[in-house]
Amino acid sequence: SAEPIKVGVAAEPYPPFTSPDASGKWVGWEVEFMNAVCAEAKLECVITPVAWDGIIPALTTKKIDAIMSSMSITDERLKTIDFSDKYYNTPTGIIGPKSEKFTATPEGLKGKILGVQVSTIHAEYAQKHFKDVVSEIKEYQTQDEANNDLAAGRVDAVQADAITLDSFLASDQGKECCESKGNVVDDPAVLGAGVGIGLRKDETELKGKFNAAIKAIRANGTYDKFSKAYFDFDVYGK
Amino acid sequence: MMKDEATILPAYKPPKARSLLEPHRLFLMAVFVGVFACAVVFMRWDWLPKYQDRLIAGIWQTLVLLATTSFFGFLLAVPLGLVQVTGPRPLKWLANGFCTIIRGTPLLLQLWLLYYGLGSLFAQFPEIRQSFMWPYLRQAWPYGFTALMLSFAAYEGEVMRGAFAGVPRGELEAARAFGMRRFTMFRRIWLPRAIQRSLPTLNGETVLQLKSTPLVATITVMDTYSVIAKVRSDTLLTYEPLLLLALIYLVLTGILVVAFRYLENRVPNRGA
Amino acid sequence: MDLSLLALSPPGWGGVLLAGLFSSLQLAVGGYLLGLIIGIGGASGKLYGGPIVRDLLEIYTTLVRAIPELVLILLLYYAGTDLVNQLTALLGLPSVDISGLAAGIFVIGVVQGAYSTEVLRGAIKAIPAGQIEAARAYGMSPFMTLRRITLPAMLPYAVPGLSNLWLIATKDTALLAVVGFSELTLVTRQAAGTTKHYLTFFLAAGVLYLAVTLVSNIAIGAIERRARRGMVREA
Amino acid sequence: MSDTAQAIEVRDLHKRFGPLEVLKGVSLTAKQGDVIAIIGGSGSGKSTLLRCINMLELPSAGSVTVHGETIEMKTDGHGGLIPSNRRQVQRIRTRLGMVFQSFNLWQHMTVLQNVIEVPVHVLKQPRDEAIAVAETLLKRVGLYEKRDAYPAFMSGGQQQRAAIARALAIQPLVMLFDEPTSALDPELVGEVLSVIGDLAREKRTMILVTHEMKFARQVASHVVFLHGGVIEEQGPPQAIFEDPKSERLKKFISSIH
Amino acid sequence: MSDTAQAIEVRDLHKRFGPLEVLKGVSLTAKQGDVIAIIGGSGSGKSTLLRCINMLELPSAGSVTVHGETIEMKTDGHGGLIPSNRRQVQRIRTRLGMVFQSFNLWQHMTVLQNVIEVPVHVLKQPRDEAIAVAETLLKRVGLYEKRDAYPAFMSGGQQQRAAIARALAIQPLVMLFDEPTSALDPELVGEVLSVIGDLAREKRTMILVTHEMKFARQVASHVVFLHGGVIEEQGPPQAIFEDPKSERLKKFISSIH
Ligand SMILES: Nc1ncnc2c1ncn2[C@@H]1O[C@H](COP(=O)(O)OP(=O)(O)OP(=O)(O)O)[C@@H](O)[C@H]1O
Ligand SMILES: Nc1ncnc2c1ncn2[C@@H]1O[C@H](COP(=O)(O)OP(=O)(O)OP(=O)(O)O)[C@@H](O)[C@H]1O
Ligand SMILES: [Mg+2]
Ligand SMILES: [Mg+2]
Repeated sequence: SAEPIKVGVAAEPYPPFTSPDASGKWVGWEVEFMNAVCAEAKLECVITPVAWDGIIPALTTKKIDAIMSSMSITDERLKTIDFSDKYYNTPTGIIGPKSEKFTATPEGLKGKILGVQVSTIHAEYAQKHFKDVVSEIKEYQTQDEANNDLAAGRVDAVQADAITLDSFLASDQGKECCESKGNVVDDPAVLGAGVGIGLRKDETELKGKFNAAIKAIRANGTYDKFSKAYFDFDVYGK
Repeated sequence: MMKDEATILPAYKPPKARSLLEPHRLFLMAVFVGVFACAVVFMRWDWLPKYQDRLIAGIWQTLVLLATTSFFGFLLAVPLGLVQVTGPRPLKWLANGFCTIIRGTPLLLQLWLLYYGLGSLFAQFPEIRQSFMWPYLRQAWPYGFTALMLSFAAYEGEVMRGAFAGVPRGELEAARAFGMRRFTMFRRIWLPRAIQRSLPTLNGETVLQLKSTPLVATITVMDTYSVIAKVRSDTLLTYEPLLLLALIYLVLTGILVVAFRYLENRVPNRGA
Repeated sequence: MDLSLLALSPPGWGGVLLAGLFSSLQLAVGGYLLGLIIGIGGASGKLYGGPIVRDLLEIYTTLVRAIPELVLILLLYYAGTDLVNQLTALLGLPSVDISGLAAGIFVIGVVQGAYSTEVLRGAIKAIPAGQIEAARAYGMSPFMTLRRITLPAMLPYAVPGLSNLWLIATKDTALLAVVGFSELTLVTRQAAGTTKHYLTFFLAAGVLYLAVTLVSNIAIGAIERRARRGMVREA
Repeated sequence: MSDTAQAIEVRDLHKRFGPLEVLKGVSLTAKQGDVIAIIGGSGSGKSTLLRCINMLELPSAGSVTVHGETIEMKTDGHGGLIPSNRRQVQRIRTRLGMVFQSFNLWQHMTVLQNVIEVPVHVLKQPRDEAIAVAETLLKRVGLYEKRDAYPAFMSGGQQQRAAIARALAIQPLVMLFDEPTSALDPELVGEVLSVIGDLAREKRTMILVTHEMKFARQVASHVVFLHGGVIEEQGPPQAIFEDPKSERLKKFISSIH
Repeated sequence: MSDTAQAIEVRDLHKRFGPLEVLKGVSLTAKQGDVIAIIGGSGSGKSTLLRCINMLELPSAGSVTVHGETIEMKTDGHGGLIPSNRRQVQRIRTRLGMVFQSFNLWQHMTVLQNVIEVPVHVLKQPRDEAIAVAETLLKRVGLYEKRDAYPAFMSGGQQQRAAIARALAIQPLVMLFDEPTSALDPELVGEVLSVIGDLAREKRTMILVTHEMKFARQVASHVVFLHGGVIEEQGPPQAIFEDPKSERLKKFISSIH
């Protein structure tokens, strides 16, 4: 069709996957992925920023046609929307201030304030595994604000995608205050089967195109090529 | 269908007091009940029991925020209004500047400025981090409280300015003529009279304040709105939680309006 | 504070902020005008409409004024576009692409409309009845009365309320950040988040909003003086 | 049926406000050049009668004929009447110059704009002509200097004179006055009465509701005493004021001296 | 120097508003039991004089002595005077019962609350006592039934009587009235004047600015005619009203009849 595919990304910065730069352009690994996949599938794609909080309603009400915003494939989400095959999968980590020593386990987090981004698998994981031990789980609208509050000392630990956390730790602010406390124990029921492209349920044709394209760029080396600029390991995961 | 000239011509006639039981109202009510029933039957409400406790806690949080910020905001509004009417120049400018700045920028921005801006600035000073204040400063509600309180004070300060200026001069003069001291005059005549004059507007301002409280959800305060936001993200439902939220605020507003009406009727006031 | 971050061209974020301000203003102007149109209709409906129209308008204004703007914006934003799409689907048309701007103007307009209705209704009621009676007595048609007498005569009573609404409109655009519309508040948040200089950007945005308010105040003052030209200045 | 020399003919007019019958069958004829003064106690229906003549109040029954043209009315289904031809009413109104108790000048227009408003926008006269006429009229009522002032900045007497100029500007068949001086401070009454007196001397047709008995006696060609919604007595001013027949008129006249 | 039998003594009072000199040296003595009526044209400075007595307006020069106590003043550096002792002024004010033209009752209090306000909160009388006194006073001015009404719901005459009760409640040495009836509808004037007349008969010291000449003549023991900021003529009422000496007083008296 002549209509471009509107690809929704969370309007809140989520480096290194999606974030706007000073010229207002969206940059990051996921943007490169989108360009590659859309080129492969011969689709014209435009980025449409949407609030993370409203990204699924935006999809179902057709304000956007696909979500490429580090959205993990979970059973709960599958009730409402459909996903393509996964296109990346990373472990979930926890970071904390350098001054305190603890591990990413229920024992380590005892009595701490844990920050997570609202409506993410991490929020759900924290609710399921840490709720009873931590003193409070604070839910942020953006990952960024959670990180910032960690640096500001308003939370004691932040749980998120290990890659995002790494990129935060690599920043000036992160380097100064915080360090990784390790990855959490996997729980596929919550943490899901990796990140996929979110689609409306009836869009099987689009889903097929995307799946084929993902497979193709994995096979022809495009995927690895643009990933290398961002990560020194295989972001596709196991 | 323009048949009666008197009704199409733009001369206002106050509507007659009408009862609830007129046919068209009955019809409207039936429609409303129908819509309500449809909403109950066809929409998903199975999540309600699960979130009930949190919702009640959230409503409580909203009410506490509303009550405290309005109360302290009002306390601040009185001097803000007063100095703008009688204060010395510098104080007048200060109060005026404060009101202009708060009223001229979005509350959302003020909230973030306080929480993410000022709040993270605090964290850079070890002295503050070690002080007894820190356990409070690291929480979100002090920032939410401060922003909401200042905003209320600025808007209500403008109202109080008008109310103070509007107290008839003669009544103040009478107080002076009977030998009242300045403070007695303020306490016994000027302030009560100004408050009486501002009550109707105070009602409106408080409703506006209630409607501003959801913004604190963006800085992690768990009020009614953020509970509903959580429901939305957990259940991925778009409309049901928002409709419930709208209903909750509707009821809260209704309660406020009734409470204020009661308060206003206690001191009869004709046209003042 | 690092002011080079606010430079107009990348790597400074000034350009982005100004673009955001421009979107905000577009939204505010559009929403305000739509609200005004709704308000004129609503006020006439409330004053001269039949009982059903009046009751419906009463429900509209009550609901809008009782429910937080944030909630209304979310509800209207999703429901509004949903409805349009279902309508076009029903008519067999392709789903239309509703831009964020259009949707934003729509929600701000609907919210503003409720307040405008009340402001304009109060202003029309404040016109001394004799003025309109005189127009009738000299054979003016209802429409001419509205155009030549009612609208200009109500202006001095409406200007304070309407200017307040304009200032509210400029600030309410900030709420569209929650639906991801790139207005000033959202781009500020993005810039702050990306650069980690929260204070700088929030202050910069505050200054921009304040500037809009102050400029508006000057314009409003001029309009008000003109509208009140036939009125005795109150003491 | 009706003679065009009759400027206004009111026939058996009834007006009911809900349960209250304010006019209970009033008939009245004003020939060209007549100056009719309507007098009566407060609440006797004087204003209502005047307002029914130009349909500012819709009569419940009866007819009004202006310059031989009867205003077409039909029943509204609730026992009242409504005009069947709105255009006709509007046209007839442009022939009747109404002056109100509280002036009712349009506050957002200057005096001159007030005076030319109807000529220009309703009667579609060229603006220049209307201004020329208006200036002559304003000179007549002694307000030429005030032509660019806004009503709110003028005294009540000046406003009422401006209102008279506005009414004259439409070159009315009949002038209708509803207590034109009762909202004025005593010292301002004179200036307005003198303008109205001038009009009477020019034999302009006028219907005048007034409480100024001395004035009514001087200028009226015919006096109508309204009481309880009916014409209790009428006749030339001498007869009415010096030789009242009915008890009520006697009482009324004695009460006001 | 000054005799305590002199309730009020005003000496060579001057008052300037910017360039306008409103009082140009006024001296006035009120002995206990005197009823002094101040008359004069509009703008002659009557209100200003009265207001200078209790320092609502600060005189530019001159002195005011109340019951033998002279109000201490000092120059303010701009050619005017200011009280050097604010407490003294406040104390003296509690001995002067002022009644204003526009009543100035406190609208947020009932009539009774208005009357007891100063006794309780300024003079620190026990509340019960103050209420007892207030109820007696309200009976006297015929407002006992209205004691729990709010001023906004009462007629002007009732409000002015309440204001008189409020002034009486402080048991003032002198009552000061500034045109107490000129804001009232004509039919309400009588009730207020009759209350003031009663006070005069009781030999209460009063200074009364009024336009009601007939009344002034009845009740005053002494009439002062103010013109252009000076006392043009003064004396017992008969002399002033029947045998005016100065041209201006003659003209004034003829103009008001
Ligand atoms: N719009 C109305 N609705 C109900 N009653 C009305 C209305 N207009 C007038 N009346 C009543 O009709 C009666 C006559 O009123 P009208 O104004 O004609 O008296 P009037 O003779 O002009 O008295 P006044 O000398 O006080 O002006 C009064 O009792 C009045 O209350
Ligand atoms: N606060 C003021 N500032 C400037 N001028 C004033 C002020 N108060 C009074 N005046 C002027 O002082 C003059 C005397 O005023 P005052 O009120 O004493 O007159 P009055 O004799 O009481 O007149 P009236 O009978 O109209 O009450 C007037 O010309 C008035 O304009
Ligand atoms: Mg009348
Ligand atoms: Mg005076």
